[in-house]
Amino acid sequence: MSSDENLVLLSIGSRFENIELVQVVLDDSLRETAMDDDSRYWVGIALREALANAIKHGNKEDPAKQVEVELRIDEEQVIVLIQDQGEGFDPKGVENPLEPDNLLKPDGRGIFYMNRFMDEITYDFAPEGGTVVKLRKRFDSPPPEQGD
Amino acid sequence: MSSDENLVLLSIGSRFENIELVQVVLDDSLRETAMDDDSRYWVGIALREALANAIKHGNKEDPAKQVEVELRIDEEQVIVLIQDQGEGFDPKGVENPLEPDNLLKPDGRGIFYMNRFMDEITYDFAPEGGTVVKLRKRFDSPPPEQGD
Amino acid sequence: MKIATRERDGVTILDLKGKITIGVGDIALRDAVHAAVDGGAKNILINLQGVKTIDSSGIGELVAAFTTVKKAGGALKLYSIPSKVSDILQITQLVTVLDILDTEDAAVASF
Amino acid sequence: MKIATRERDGVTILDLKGKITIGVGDIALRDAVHAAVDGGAKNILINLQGVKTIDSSGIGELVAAFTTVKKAGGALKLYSIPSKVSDILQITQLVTVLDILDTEDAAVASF
Ligand SMILES: Nc1ncnc2c1ncn2[C@@H]1O[C@H](COP(=O)(O)OP(=O)(O)O)[C@@H](O)[C@H]1O
Ligand SMILES: Nc1ncnc2c1ncn2[C@@H]1O[C@H](COP(=O)(O)OP(=O)(O)O)[C@@H](O)[C@H]1O
Repeated sequence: MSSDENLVLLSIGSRFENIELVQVVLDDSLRETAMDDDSRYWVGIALREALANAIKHGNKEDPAKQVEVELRIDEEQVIVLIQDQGEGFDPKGVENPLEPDNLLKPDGRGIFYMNRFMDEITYDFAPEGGTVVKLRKRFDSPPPEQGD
Repeated sequence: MSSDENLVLLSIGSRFENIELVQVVLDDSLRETAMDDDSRYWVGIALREALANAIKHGNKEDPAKQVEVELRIDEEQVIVLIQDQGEGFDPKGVENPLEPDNLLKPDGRGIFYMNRFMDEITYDFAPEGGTVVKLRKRFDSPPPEQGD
Repeated sequence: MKIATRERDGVTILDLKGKITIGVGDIALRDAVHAAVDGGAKNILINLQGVKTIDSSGIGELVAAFTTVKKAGGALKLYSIPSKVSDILQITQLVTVLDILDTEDAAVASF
Repeated sequence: MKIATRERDGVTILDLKGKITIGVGDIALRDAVHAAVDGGAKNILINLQGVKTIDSSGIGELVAAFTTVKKAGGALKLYSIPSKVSDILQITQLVTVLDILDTEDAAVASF
């Protein structure tokens, strides 16, 4: 680890209330960086979505199962890794919520948000089970444009 | 782990700024418990002292060394474990900051605060090195009295 | 999240305050909308002025509310959208399908 | 933590705002006191009204400031102590050794 990097690890029980805690830690950590306020807000939303998926789809809201979060902030960017203990899924199978048929569906927008608000999102599936989603955002990349 | 317990683990690089993050997580977590506002404030101060000691005396402010925090909240109490990677010390050798000779010393009040604000504080020293301090406070125990 | 329900000119207004996010806010919203519909409300407005954060579950709950009220023969509209919520409604293209108005006066008059 | 330095009737007043805690607030306080002393200030007041949190390093810095100013032939006093800070000064028994006043008027008049 380079010495100008700040590493924070968090592990939370799978309760939706705990999303708040992690978001506050990220928000506080980013406040001292060059990231603008808008981007910080949207990165926070992307993090919420990743945590919600880990808790809901991954750990199926079992409070005894933990979600692990790794927060890496250096001078240029923030990287967040979120890992659950679930069975994984096929990201290619996820539908586009902007399709006319999907527009009025109550769910299916979480990964879309993450893609929209981050520079990069990648999924990895640990051999021993568990989904790892990696979110990355540079401090100098522009906030997401609205609409299409 | 009993299912009504909420477990949060945190690991921070040894920077004083990171104390804030952990304190916010504890504060947010305790807000939903039966602990009164005053006690929550003082528990937060005790936590700050334990983290400051782990960062300063334990890890000697080396940002590559992590401080590990374990937060356990159930219906009755909060338990916080703070572990550093330092060389340990002899808690019996710590002086009483209320002694007349110590009253105007600029340091030596951290452990005294922890004792004052928590129901219990215990030190453990891992065989592989590192100090573990355990702080415990029941939600129904009274806030610390002032003065002597 | 806090929701207050009130009436104005035969329109049921839900004033939302706080975060509409997974696990708490979204459920509170669902319950409030169902309570209004069960109570016979046809014309329902959601005042989003006090909402600073909405995640995809919150957005999903707004969409579900829209559909629920429509199916019950009524209409649900949104007004006083804070800028961050407005951004989200743009990004998700829900501006094209939901009924959105600027002010409470305009919203009440629109039924 | 923010510190503003001002003068009133020959007294140097430091208005503290925020957290006096390890690593930031404590150092800012030390620097401000040293700057005042180096600038020739003898009578120094610390206004703690805006301070909501002080840890043992912050308290230590207050004590160090008291001693520094005394050694330089001056006097340092505190006033407008918020209740949590006051509790700490009681618990540490520093009320018995530091000079503490209620209001700014009383503090300025005390020199
Ligand atoms: N961590 C995860 N573990 C298992 N499945 C997941 C995970 N994250 C996402 N998924 C799958 O991807 C789908 C789409 O996720 P998302 O876009 O966030 O929408 P939503 O959560 O509203 O369904 C989910 O319905 C789920 O099937
Ligand atoms: N985690 C730790 N690792 C090593 N030494 C420690 C640790 N915590 C406390 N100490 C020792 O105990 C002493 C007293 O600590 P404390 O009461 O917090 O006051 P202070 O930190 O102001 O010296 C410290 O000066 C240090 O020598």
